[in-house]
Amino acid sequence: MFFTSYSFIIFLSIIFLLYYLIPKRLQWPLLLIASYIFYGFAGIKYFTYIVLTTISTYIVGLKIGNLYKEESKYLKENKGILSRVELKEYRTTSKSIRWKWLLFCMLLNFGILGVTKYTNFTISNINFILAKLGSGRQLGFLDIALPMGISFYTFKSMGYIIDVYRGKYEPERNIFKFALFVSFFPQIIQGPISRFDDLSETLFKEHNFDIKNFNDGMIRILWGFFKKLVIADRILVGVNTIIRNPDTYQGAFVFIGMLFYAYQLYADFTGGIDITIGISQVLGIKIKENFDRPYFSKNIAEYWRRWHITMGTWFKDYLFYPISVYKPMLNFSKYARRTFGDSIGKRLPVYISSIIVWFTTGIWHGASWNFIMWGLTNCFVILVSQELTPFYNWFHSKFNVKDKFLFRSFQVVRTILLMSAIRLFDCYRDVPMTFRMFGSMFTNFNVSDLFNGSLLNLGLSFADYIVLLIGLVILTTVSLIQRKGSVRDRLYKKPAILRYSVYYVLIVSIIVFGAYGVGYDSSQFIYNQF
Amino acid sequence: MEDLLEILEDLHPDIDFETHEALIDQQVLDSFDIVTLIAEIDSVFDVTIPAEEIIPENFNSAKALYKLIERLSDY
Amino acid sequence: MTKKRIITFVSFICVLLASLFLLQKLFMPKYVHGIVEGSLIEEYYTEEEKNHDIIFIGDCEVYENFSPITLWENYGITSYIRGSAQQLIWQSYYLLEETLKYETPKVAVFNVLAMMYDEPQKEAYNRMTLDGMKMSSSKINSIKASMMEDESIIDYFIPLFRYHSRWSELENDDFKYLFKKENLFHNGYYMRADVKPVTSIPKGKKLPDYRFGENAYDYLDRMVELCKSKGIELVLIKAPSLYPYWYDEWDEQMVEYAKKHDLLYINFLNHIDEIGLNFEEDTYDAGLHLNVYGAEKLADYFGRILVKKFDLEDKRNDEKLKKIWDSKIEFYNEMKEKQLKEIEEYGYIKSLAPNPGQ
Amino acid sequence: MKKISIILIILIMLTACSGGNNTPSTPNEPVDNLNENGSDDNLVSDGFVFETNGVEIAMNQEVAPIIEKLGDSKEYFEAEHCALPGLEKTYTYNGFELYTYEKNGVDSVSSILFLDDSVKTKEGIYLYSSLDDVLEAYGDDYEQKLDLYIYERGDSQLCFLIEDGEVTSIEYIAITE
Repeated sequence: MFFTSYSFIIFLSIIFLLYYLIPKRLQWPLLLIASYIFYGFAGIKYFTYIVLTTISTYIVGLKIGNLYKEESKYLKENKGILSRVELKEYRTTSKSIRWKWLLFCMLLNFGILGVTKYTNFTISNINFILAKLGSGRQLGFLDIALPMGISFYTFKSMGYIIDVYRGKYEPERNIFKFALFVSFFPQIIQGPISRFDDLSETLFKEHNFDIKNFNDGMIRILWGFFKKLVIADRILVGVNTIIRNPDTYQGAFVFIGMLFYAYQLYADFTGGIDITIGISQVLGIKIKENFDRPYFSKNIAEYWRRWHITMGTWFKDYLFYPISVYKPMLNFSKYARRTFGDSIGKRLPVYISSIIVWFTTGIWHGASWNFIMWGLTNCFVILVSQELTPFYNWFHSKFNVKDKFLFRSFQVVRTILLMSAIRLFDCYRDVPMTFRMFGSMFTNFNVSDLFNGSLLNLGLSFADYIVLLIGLVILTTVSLIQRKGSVRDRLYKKPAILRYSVYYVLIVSIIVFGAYGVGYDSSQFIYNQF
Repeated sequence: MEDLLEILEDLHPDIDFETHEALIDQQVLDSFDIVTLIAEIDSVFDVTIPAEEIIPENFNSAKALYKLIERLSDY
Repeated sequence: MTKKRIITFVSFICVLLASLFLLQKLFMPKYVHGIVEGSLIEEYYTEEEKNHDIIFIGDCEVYENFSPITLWENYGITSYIRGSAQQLIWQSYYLLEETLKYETPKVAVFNVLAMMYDEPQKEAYNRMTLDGMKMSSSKINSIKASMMEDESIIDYFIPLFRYHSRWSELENDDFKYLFKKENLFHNGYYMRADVKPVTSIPKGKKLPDYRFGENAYDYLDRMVELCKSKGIELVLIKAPSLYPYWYDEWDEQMVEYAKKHDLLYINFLNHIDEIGLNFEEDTYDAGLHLNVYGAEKLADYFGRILVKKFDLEDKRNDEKLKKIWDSKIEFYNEMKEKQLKEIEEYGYIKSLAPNPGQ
Repeated sequence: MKKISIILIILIMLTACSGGNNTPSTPNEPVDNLNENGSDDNLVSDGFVFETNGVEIAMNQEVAPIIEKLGDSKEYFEAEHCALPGLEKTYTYNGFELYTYEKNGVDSVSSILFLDDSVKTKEGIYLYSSLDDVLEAYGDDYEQKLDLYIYERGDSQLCFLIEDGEVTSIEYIAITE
């Protein structure tokens, strides 16, 4: 049941209606039932996975929580009675028991994710090596279906268990509440990856119908549908034509395809998140934002702080920091500084952590070398610009352009182009093909390709281009206004007639200009597959 | 405290760390800085800051960070 | 304050729905030039006197091959063809069911070529048969039986969702015929005055199984049942179209079926000479469909059988009917003349060419 | 608005620069080879291919160049769809019939039907071959519908009708959509 299907819209209307009609204490149980119905549409057979994750994380959470409580109590009671060494010793043993439980839970759940998502990728790599070694033996691929949203709910649950382990908050004692946190339907398919302490603040509360929340939520949903249906699904046709026919579309077309894809990905992904957050808002539930106008970033590092924010912070909090401050890593850092000198020694641990994080980020996006290369390229660019910091500082001290509009625009465009180029890995069939296509932009770039009518052969008509252009103008304008605060808050203060006009225009343009139904490939949100 | 300020100023010479109260919130320190910082603290104070302590409250000012170091070395 | 809010909200909903309704009207294909066949089904509702002796149901082999005008002129029989392009048998069944809500004819005629299809074929054809129907339980059942796998019933209830993408290809016709269309057919008969002789007809490919599908038989049974319950005579026919190929194996099944259920079954392919059909001049597309000359001959031949077999009354002296049919005849002759003129002028019927204006 | 115009200017500059770098080292790149549906017909079909008198015919292939090579057909028939644009054409040659369908205004091969045993498939099966011959040539990976044995490869099907252990009909069929 995709967000843009009729059945989802009907499903949603029913949920909205019931949610405010039933007694308030039944609101969150309703959402749990709704989430499981939503999940059931993808296939009953997937229930096993999500239920297993829910139960195992719930139980281990309780266990670790209790251990943590006992530990704190013991330490408090015995403070001053036992010696510092004894206390430290107790802490260490107690922590290691908690750690074992955590490790068990993570191995189990990341194990499920790994097996369902990466088995065939591993097999194909083994086969490649076997073939290289001259072995005639090849392993067969397994028919494993990827459970819907597994990357997202696994990350959500594991974030929870690590937080409980760290004593950030107490574990949830009600298994049904926890099950709702794991399966909450608006964010199961494509995030955002919410944190338990953040989401639970509003998720289990009783909510009165609030007209402003409803208004804001609805507009946000419509805005999401607009981005998704009018823009993303429309331009998708053009993107596909280019990237599926690499022999025909080279040079200038790769460049166009790259920009198209940047546009599509943005509209598709942020549109989907708009729908998710909008739905939650109508239900009175607050979800953390996942984007902060990412295409206005001045460099890649900043871009990654503003794009898919919840994923970035997840990797930072639960992977980057832990490996960076892991004791052996710190010891290695000391050793490296002694051996290679201060400047290299200082960098090595950070670099190693970064590479690990980006490798993981890449493979999280998809089980293929394309995504791994994509992740590592991101890492490479970030590290290089880190290294160039002194140069930038020198540059800015020499030329006073830092805050000049023109220079900032240059940085923004540079970031967009760079990110789009890196994303080519995401487009083409394999890594060598990506390099070839990237190269063709420089060896085979015919400006005339863009003006001889070929653009009308990509499956987009002149009228489509007009719609896309108007969409671009609208999106950019909205983003620019957003800089000064919430667009919807401003709109809410305006007379009702203006608000209703916005509703009207959004609804009518989604219905008329939406790229849905016969004649359009109904596509899924790009991030569903992750 | 002096040692800590020295480490910090090494990272960003242009910042007055004695008074700054929003090092994380205003993105003065990025994740690379934090990791470098933790490594330095580890070697200078022999205190390992665990991942769970990497939260804005502990890193927003030099004072908070120093408190954290003291607390951790307590054990 | 709250009251004002509610009023604003309600009026917003009204304005929204009204404009969506208008847009839907605008975007629905008008089928007035080029592919006019899409207008066949809805034209029935504009008929003032819905009381016919004979109702035809079926695909292009009925609506292009029989002329109700001739049936009236020669025998005083009133008839209406509820045909549509590639009408599948369940569509015929539900269309008949719907028609019987308006009138009870003496005879229902069904063309059996549709027996060859046991499952939905093409969305475009579904649309041409179903969009024109007024909302009714028959329509809903017909939609359910006809939908292809990737279709949604909502697209039939709200055709705007199906046709919204026509925004970039709207034509003058879409505005001109927004609310009202002029008549294009003659009691459901689609007139063609052009000629294209038969040259060759490919032989039928060998089939692994000649038995008609279960689903098709099921609906044929239901059709028999429906007619029986209303006291209507059901006649099965196979029009004399040379293509698609009508296998002997198929014909045998129909003969047998008719015998079993005591129905009249006529395979006109066996009577081409008696009808007087000449495939050099009586077809407009090399043997698939008859032109107006062929349709008149066939109607004349069929009318004679019907009168004899079912004892149909000659109503040519009924003043009221005569008036109605006189104007129909006038329209019929006008159109024939118009088409002939177009043929003379352009060499083909320009208003019915796939791309008008080219 | 200002920002957009700047982006445009930079885009144009970029394109201009790279355009200048375009060395004609690869003159034979098939860039001008854009046909209607954007697919590349020069690729050999990955489906079943029928060969007669040195002419290869693959399913879903554009039909005009094939007809040019095969020469005039013995018989020709065209059928309009009821009420839909596009003609289905039938060309009869010695031994087989070639059927076409229209897609985006281009006539493409929809099927090839064997008429007698003067033609055979690339794998050597002709009318009146035995079922065993078929199985030997094409293997066990078929779908059976009554007496019809259907093999699928790429965008094509190859269908054998077997009666009394003998092939009585052979047809190549294009898989569309």
